[in-house]
Amino acid sequence: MAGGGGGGGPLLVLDDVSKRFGGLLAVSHLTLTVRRGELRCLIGPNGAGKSTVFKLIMGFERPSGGAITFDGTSIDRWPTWRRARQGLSIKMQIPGIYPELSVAANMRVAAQYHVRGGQMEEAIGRLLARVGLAGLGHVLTKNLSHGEQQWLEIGMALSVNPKLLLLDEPTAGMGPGETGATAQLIESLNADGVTILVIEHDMTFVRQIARTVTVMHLGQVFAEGTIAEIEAHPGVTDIYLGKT
Amino acid sequence: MLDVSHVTAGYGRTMIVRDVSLAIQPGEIVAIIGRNGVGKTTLMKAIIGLLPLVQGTISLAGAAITAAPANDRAQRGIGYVPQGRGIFPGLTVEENLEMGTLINARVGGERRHDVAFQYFPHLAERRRQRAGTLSGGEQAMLAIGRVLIGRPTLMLLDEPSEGLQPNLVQQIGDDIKRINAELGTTVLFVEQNIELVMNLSQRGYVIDKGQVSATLSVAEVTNQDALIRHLTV
Amino acid sequence: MRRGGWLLSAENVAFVVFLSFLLVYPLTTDEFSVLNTAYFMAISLMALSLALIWGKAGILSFGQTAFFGIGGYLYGIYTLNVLGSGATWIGILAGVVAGAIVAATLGYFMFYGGVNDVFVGLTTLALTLVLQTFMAQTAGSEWTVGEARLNGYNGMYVPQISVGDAPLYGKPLYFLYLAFLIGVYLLLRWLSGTRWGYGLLALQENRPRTETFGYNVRLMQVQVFCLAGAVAALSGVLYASWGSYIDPSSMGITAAITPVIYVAIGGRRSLTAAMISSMILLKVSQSLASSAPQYALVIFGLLALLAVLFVPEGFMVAVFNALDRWVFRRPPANHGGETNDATPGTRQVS
Amino acid sequence: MLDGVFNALYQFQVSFSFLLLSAIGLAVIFGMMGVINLAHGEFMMLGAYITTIVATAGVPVPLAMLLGALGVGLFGAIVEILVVRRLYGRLLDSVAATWAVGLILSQGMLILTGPSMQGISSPFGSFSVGATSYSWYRVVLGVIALVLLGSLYLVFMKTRYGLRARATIQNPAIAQALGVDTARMYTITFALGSALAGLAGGLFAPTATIVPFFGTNYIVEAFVTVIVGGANALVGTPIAAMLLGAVNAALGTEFGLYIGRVGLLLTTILIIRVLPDGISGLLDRWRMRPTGTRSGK
Repeated sequence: MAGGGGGGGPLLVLDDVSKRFGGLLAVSHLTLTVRRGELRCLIGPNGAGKSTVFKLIMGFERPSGGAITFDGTSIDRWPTWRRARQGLSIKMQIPGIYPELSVAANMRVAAQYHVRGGQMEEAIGRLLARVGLAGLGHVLTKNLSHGEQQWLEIGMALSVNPKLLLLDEPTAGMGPGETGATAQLIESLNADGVTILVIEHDMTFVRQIARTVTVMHLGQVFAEGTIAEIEAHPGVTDIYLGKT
Repeated sequence: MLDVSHVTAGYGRTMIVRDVSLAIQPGEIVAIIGRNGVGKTTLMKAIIGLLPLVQGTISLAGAAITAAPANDRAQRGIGYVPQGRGIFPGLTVEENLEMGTLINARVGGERRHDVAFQYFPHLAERRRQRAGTLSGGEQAMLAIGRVLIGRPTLMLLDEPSEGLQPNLVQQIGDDIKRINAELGTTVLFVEQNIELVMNLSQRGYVIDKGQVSATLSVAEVTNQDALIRHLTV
Repeated sequence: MRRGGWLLSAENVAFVVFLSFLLVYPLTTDEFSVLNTAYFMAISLMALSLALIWGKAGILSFGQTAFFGIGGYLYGIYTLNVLGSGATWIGILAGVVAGAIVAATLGYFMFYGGVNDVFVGLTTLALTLVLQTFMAQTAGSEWTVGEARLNGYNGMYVPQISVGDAPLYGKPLYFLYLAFLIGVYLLLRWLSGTRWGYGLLALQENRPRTETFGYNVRLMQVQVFCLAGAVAALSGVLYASWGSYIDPSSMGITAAITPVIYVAIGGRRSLTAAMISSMILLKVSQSLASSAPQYALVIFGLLALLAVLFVPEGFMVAVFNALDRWVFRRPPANHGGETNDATPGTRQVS
Repeated sequence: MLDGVFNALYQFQVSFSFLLLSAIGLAVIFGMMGVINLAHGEFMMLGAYITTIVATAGVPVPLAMLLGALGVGLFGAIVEILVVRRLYGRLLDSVAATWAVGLILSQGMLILTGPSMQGISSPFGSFSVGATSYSWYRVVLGVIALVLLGSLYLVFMKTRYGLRARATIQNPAIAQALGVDTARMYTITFALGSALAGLAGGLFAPTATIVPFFGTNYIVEAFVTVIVGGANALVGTPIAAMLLGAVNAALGTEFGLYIGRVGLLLTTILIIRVLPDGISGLLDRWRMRPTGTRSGK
């Protein structure tokens, strides 16, 4: 399906989901629907609960209440690996690459459940080219630059042919050039039909890529709409300035 | 007071802060502002010494501390209030305060919990309570009160407003101003909360993508429109 | 990924030289040395087992000696009770399966319980020591299983491996052991290159991340623990039948530490280094044993300490890497069996 | 009947004190640094040797035991500085390295002193309840275990070192940023844990034969107690020692020493299936349970 508007049916549904850590309610009765083909940004001030939402979707944390449905199936009781095989994929905030393995080995580790052995080399080459790392397969991953490591991780997350790709701060620590390239990459992935949910702080980046923006605040959805609507929303400015 | 010169620092091969220079005079209150994820917290960690520098130098009151470990910098007089407060949840309020006694230990002198209670009387009622059970506002007070015990010459505050209700933000700002005025403590703080920046700072630096992108005068740090340009979405 | 010449690495050359030597060796020496070397090969399977569990999967297990003992005892109990042709072969299988079952059970409790890292070491060491103390008190005549008398520290008699009714001796025994050693080695090297083997490398570095790529991490941990237990049990079977004897000291603390020491010195990430260095160190240890066995262990302890502190990849692997770089002109090959390159120091963060 | 009750209590008390004394040094180091000192048994052995040699030379036995603790504590500090410190963040390597240290110690002792040494006799004699004779010294050991636990509690709860140690456990970076020299804290803690191992060795010396493998008699107890107790030495370790002491005493009295040990292991394996972080992990979770007060971030 063509990228853009997000006219497909619901792919991921979080229904009244909460997560409590001790005395802290990190996610509070959150309801959120991601539709097939969407490219959506999740923004909000520090501590709004964005990364916790990703952890709940991926199964690193279990919700204290509420239900998560993915692709029409309730996945609440599934371990992480099963969610992954069902088409959920993540690029984490803290780099989730294997520094002691080569770039190609990293890709292979990621792709093994989704690419047949015979097509592995070809698939790895294609994916590395896609994320701008062509020809670097033999490099030891810890020797990549920071931006390259981020792209590698996007490539790894992509190699599983995800139905939904979760990107947690894909441009963190990148310079302006790298940020722009990353935005283009994400747009082209979405144009190819990958549904993407991305947490990002860099608003230039958000403006460039986002069709829909969800603003989180205090563990809840605070506002939702197009980037223009969000920028015009007086409350959103206020929460960023700490007024509410 | 504090001289940060051409500092580059980061994690592994990732340089989050690049070639940053700051100069803070004794008695000043200076803000570091910028959006999420631009390197403000990394800069604070580099100043207190929790992150080694790749390049650059730091000196405190004329003495080079570039290579000193964090505990040494604290003992030389820096009181660090980290992002998320960094209180010890399993220790009582009183024990948390006691942990501040090593700050400025080079100078020595009497270290009494009264200083903290003087500015945050609310803490006195909770002194035997586990710090982990305090509310967010109380934890913020505890984190500042804890460093006050050692009478730091320089306080580093990393987002003191984080997670606080607006009235508490106002309160904390006033408290910090009183501390600065009455104890003469120099204050360098990282903040995104515009109210607090306007309430507190005498001048400021803007950080963007790991670098100082602008310096702000008194007029600019109290001008809402100027700040909004640097801070908002 | 590079293709051409990937077989030509220091590690592979070392293996070929090692294998050639072992194939030729029996033709050049006396019966005693041949049997003695067969003994080394039996013990070296322990090193392979440890290189698999510790080097490939990042699980430090001190329980391999427990599985070693279980294999040896079970083999003995089976072959003493079931006589007739072919019994010893099924006995070998029985020992190996017993080791695998115990390892799988313990592994289930540990890994599905969420126990990892140091706690696995502690738990497996406790298993080893408890099994030893249990076997130590079986001297009484009530501790018999059918025809097999466990016999505490006096040791249990264990039948030798036989073909028909004739026990294997000399060169046939030697080549049988060689076949076991090389067979297991090749199996493990093959497994390291499969999807499963790559998964192990990945989970060793980052378990939660590896789960997000669809790997059932806990199950894989149980699987590799079970496989390593089976290899250790095979080692125990071959050891027991070689000497017609097993006693609880084979599960003692010294028995538990020596393979760890051998593998730490040689290099835990390389099956080849672990296997070859354990053969060499066993030989050295035996040469010293007649004069002063305790000196050998002190020296090995110091070597292991130096290795951990200063050459964490292991002495033999360090040599392999140096040879790869300077002789074979290729990047070191001990990262997932893939070639890789550590050269691009020129690129900078923008 | 009363005899039986007394016997059961006595056995429980003995099991408890041996478990606690064996484990406490290991637990202190593990709780603070996350490092498992696999030379723990050899440190106990070293304590037993120093105590025995010094006592044989004519020094009063209690003083000899303290000297043993002191000597092993110093040795521990050296090991921390030379070995353990270099392996922070490489947990498995630190385990392997301390094991190598243990091997060097036990084999070195074998070279230096030979396979065994004349021990010191158990002080205080014995007493009888009903037809059974009991050792006073083992009762005293129980008292010492409790006194030691109490002293440790005071050290960790009432001294500056203790406060800084607890803060370092909770958040080493913040503790350091508040002026605590965390590297020195680790050295002191490792030395303290080693001294406790040495003291335990000295205390056990009169009850056992003095051989280079002395420590292996106690490390199973030490390890299972630490596994079950978890990272909190002050709370987890004594509770684990009580629980395992009960199992050990019950099975040991009925079926003998070895079955008692097997029981310890099986109990441990069952407990880790439910409580991977041990008893202190459970207590922490309970302590941090939701209280209903909503704190800010």
